[in-house]
Amino acid sequence: MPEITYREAVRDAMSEAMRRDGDVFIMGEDIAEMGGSMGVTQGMLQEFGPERVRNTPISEMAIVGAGVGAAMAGMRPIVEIMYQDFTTLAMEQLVNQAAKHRYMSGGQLKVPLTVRTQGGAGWSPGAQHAQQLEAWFVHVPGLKVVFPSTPEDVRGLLFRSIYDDNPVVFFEHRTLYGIKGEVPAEIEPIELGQGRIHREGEDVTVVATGRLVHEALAAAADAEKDGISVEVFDPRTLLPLDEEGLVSSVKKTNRCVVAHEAIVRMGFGAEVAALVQERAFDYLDAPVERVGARFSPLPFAPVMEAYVIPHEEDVLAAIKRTVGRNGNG
Amino acid sequence: MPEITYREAVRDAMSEAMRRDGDVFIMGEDIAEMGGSMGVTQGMLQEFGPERVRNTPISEMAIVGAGVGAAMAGMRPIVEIMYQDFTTLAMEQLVNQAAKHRYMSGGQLKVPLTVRTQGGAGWSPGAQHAQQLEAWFVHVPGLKVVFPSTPEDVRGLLFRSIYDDNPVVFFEHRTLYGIKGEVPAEIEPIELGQGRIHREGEDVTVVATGRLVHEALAAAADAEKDGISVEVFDPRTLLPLDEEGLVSSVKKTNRCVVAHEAIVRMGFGAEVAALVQERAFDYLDAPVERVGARFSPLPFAPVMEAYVIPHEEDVLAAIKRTVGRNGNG
Amino acid sequence: MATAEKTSKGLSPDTLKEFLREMLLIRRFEEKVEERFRAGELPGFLHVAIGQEAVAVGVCRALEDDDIIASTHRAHGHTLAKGTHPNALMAELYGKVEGCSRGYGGSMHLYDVENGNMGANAVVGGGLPAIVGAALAYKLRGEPRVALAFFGDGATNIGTFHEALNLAQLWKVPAVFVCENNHYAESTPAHQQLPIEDLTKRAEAFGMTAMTVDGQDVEVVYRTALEATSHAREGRGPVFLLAETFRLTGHYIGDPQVYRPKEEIRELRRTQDPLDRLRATLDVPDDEWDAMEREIAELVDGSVEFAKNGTDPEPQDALKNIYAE
Amino acid sequence: MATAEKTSKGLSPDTLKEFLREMLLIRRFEEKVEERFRAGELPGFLHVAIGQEAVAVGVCRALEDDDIIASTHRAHGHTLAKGTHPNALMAELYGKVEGCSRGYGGSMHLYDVENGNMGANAVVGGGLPAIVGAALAYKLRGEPRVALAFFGDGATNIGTFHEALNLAQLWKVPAVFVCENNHYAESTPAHQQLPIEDLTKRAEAFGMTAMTVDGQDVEVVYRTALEATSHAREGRGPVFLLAETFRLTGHYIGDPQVYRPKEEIRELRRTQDPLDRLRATLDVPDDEWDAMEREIAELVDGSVEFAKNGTDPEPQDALKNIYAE
Ligand SMILES: Cc1ncc(C[n+]2csc(CCOP(=O)(O)OP(=O)(O)O)c2C)c(N)n1
Ligand SMILES: Cc1ncc(C[n+]2csc(CCOP(=O)(O)OP(=O)(O)O)c2C)c(N)n1
Ligand SMILES: [Mg+2]
Ligand SMILES: [Mg+2]
Repeated sequence: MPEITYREAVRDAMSEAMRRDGDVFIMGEDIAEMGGSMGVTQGMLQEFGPERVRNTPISEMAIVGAGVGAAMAGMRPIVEIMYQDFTTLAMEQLVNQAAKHRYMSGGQLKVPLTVRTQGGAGWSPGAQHAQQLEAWFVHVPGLKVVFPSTPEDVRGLLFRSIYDDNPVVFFEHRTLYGIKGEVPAEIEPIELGQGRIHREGEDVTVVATGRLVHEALAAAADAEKDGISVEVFDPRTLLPLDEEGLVSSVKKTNRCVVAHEAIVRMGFGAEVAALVQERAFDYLDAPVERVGARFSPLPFAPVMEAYVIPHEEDVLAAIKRTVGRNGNG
Repeated sequence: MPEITYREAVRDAMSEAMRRDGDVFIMGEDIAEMGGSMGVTQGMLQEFGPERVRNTPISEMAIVGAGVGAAMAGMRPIVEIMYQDFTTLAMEQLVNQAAKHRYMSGGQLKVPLTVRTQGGAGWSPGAQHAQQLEAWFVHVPGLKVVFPSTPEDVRGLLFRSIYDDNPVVFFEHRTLYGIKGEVPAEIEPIELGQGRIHREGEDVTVVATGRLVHEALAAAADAEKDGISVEVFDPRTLLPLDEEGLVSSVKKTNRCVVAHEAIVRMGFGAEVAALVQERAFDYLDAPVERVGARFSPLPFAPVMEAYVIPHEEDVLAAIKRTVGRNGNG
Repeated sequence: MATAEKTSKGLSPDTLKEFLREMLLIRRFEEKVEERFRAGELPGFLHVAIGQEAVAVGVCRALEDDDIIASTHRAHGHTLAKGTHPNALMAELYGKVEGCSRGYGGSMHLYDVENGNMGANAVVGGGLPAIVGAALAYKLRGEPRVALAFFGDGATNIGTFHEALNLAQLWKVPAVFVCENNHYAESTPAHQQLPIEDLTKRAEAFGMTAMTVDGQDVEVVYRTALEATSHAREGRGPVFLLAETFRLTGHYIGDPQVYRPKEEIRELRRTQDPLDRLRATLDVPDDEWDAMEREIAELVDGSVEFAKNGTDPEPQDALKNIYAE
Repeated sequence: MATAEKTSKGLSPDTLKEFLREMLLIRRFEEKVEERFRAGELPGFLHVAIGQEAVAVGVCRALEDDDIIASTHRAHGHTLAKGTHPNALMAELYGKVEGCSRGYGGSMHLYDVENGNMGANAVVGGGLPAIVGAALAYKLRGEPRVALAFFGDGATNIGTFHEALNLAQLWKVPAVFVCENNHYAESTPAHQQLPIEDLTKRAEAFGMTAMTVDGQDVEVVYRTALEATSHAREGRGPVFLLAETFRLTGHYIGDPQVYRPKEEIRELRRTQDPLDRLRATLDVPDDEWDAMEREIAELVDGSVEFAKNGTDPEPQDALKNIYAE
């Protein structure tokens, strides 16, 4: 199996879809000559030309909305929002339009739109360039929400998302673009709504997304040294959510930690904790522990930033807290 | 004690602040001659004049942002967003600007801005005029989030919010404007972060917000007939949250239902459930039950709408489910 | 709707009578809606287009069958003019399965995809970017179709409008932006929301071709709209079409219009009723007019009948149509 | 900064030398920032204003002490020109407590409220509405103050810009909108983002007074900015001030500028360097220039020293300043 980076995996999925299918095209700020502010679309202008690799003005609302319209007219547009923080400018189109046209029309329309965006702290971008806002979108019926953590997943899920007939908000993590991983020689689409067990374990399930999958895997390896067996479950898509996979893992381990980079309060972990206690109440030997950013905007100074966002140690500490607790309290 | 409507209570709080304090003024669409699309600001133009009761163009982003700037320049603006659904147009200013200026400036600035908005279904406004989006804002450090359910609370909390030195997003519920309730003769500000026990009970705590407080009270009265004693707790402010009050109520009753009109998935109830199981795990005799809207945009046809949003019966059913469950599973 | 008359200079009296009939249908339909709303039969809230019929008809008549429109909260007129049967529209207002949005949408969310109505939008400006995107799709695929958005004067204040027009012009997509300037945004008159008088300046900010018409003269609207759509269709770029018109009723049904002098409405009804103006031009004899009225009354009454006899959705249908398979 | 020269027609050579000195400070500061970033000392990412010094200095010199500004991601020049000491600025870039934002903000979030800097904004257009609001506050309180926003050509495409300008003009608040047209938004040249050439049309869409200047000529910038701020201050409404300028470096430090011909940059550096132009006009002798260079080098080196010796915040300070008491 070839090894590629997360960045290349994103590019591959789009390029392959564009090669196969004239209806697929991409739009976004600085995605053409520059190849995207994260370098994701490098070379795509050269391969597909400016009509299908459309550099846009700084107009997040309109480009998402143009994606909605093109999708309703039968295309499969992919819109890039350079930083997740700027989805705040496109919420109207994402939430009131993309998510609802099918419903409001009583099923007459479909909106096969993919909106890619990225974010993630750890490099001192400050308060307006690294927020993790995926939780908002999970609250919106009509949208699908994907957040992959490995090259293989990002490629398979993005490819699948492009061909999904619904609007998908696709989150990439800035600090993962450089990581490498093996992928199948041919793109294998991954169905939305299927979690992935990265590592099996007996004592506790860590449900993690994005960068925190990697922190969780490191924490799991560390915990193993202390004789704690950790299962790491990455839902990969937050909406639809693989509830069965998630809940059955917790029913096996009887303990659950949920970890993401987003702020804990009202973050995706709240939904996981609520679901797990609803559906596995009798199995839980300890409360679901939540790991995530502290309740603060992202500060600039590296020492403060490191304090705000979660790391391996935080996952490990949560694992130990939950395992240290007596069963059936 | 005089009796006034929820609508009058909102107006009173603003008018009283404007009488006392020249720095307070209001801005919004159709709030002047028309008195607001919900009639909340009726008569205020006549009392305070067009400089302080500012009718605005349809520019949600700019009017919230103008509020941010006026607040930073020492005023205490109140901005009305006609429907909560249109906060989607102002997210950038609310989330990246209002919530973060103080922080990003290292404490040099403050943003004493109040953004009032309303929403709520039950009258077939359709998918873009009645969403309940309060959960999004609870995820945003730097904001405060208030959602009162009675005339007394709305008056005391709004008055307090206006004088808070932080940006407050203030949610009113459309279907509550007409309800009446007693209020103190003089406005008594209510501190943000203090819940209210509307009714004491022993068997289960229902944590409810907005319209659902009233549904919960009705359900509690019904449950009483079956010998179930229900405590109804209204947090009133979602951020900051009266965690102590909430958790100690659950520790007393050992069971919890959380109810709001917003969609269950990733709604505020997820945070409540997550918190309660974290902080009262050993006290819980049953999983925290969540009541809220089904996972769907709001449909137009009344029969479908009624099916989507939660009512008294749903709260009652949840109460019975939780009480029907054997303790300690 | 493509007919020979489109290219001719003067429209034949017969064609104009068809226009008159369509305008009368909208008028009587809206009046019936007001009546049924006041009778407590219609859920939600409603905005009628009384006074603006000539814009809807003139513009939609200039469209080809597979051109598409996006409309606003004030959508009944556009929807009828774009070819939706009054039955399907009325059934929607009653929340029935037979409605043009199957009961999911309601007055502010009218869709009829087969007839090229891609949706009315209850968010001011909300439909404009999608029109740019649809027009882009036509351009990319080389289809000679036009995507057209209706919106009001108030909508020219929202950022969405500016971003959408900019993008449309930059990419020279076949889009037409029809601004119905009825001089009010809800209760807000021009001087409280618009620091300029000539709204075409807002198109010039993007270098977009702009045209202005008397929106109460259906023939002029039709001719200018045809010019605009041809311009767009031929790849010469999008067009901003400004129609000066008047809202002869409240913003919504039941609006007491406290913000508006009573004489203003009276005077406008006297001088700016597009039906009166067309009828006078055509010099329609009373008996012909009465016949038209009777036919339309039947159609409109029939739509109420149809709607009332329609099927209520099952409650749990609410969970359908959220996602495409 | 209110001085007598403000009302005079021609600026004295001494005044212009002060301008030159400030521009040189910005230039050398930015070069130092590039150097320290490449040395791996500065966290985050950074945008320098090399080539645009005359706009920052000319505009800020025209402001009174208690006028305020809002800036952008490219904020170092504006911040220095508005009076922040290089030490406080450099310390911020190093994330120190002594920084102008106490280490909370960073390069894209520079604040110095005492000096009238209400904040740089990393969201394009994000700072404009607040400038309208601050100006509104001054107007309501009858204070003769001006609120001024800097932003780029790219920012004129975002809805926020249009909404903010519309509101400012409608309410005739004392605001000035300074558009630095450096002909690129990140990698995107004008023809990929702007369907018009003359950006003042975007102000005319709101009926706003517009002025255009050669942004590489500091004296002209200063004079025009003075006119603009006086206009606003005297209650004659907001002004859109368009400065044609050039970005003589990459968008961010390290930008390989693959999207831009190398000759373009070379040619611009040769003909459009605002420092060269002013120095030539003033005919500054070599020894005077060298002395100025030395003084500035000391100041800039000193700022690095100061920053490096600054205090790192405590990690848990991150939880301060989220809310006001
Ligand atoms: C973004 C947004 N803000 C506010 C509203 C509430 N609203 C509905 S219609 C309307 C006025 C629209 O005015 P205009 O665009 O002139 O259309 P008209 O009603 O005159 O047809 C307003 C403010 C809305 N629907 N959407
Ligand atoms: C809303 C938003 N979209 C995208 C970006 C990413 N971005 C940062 S600077 C920039 C270009 C800005 O161009 P311009 O306004 O001309 O300013 P300049 O960089 O030329 O000074 C972009 C697209 C952003 N910061 N904010
Ligand atoms: Mg109007
Ligand atoms: Mg630029």
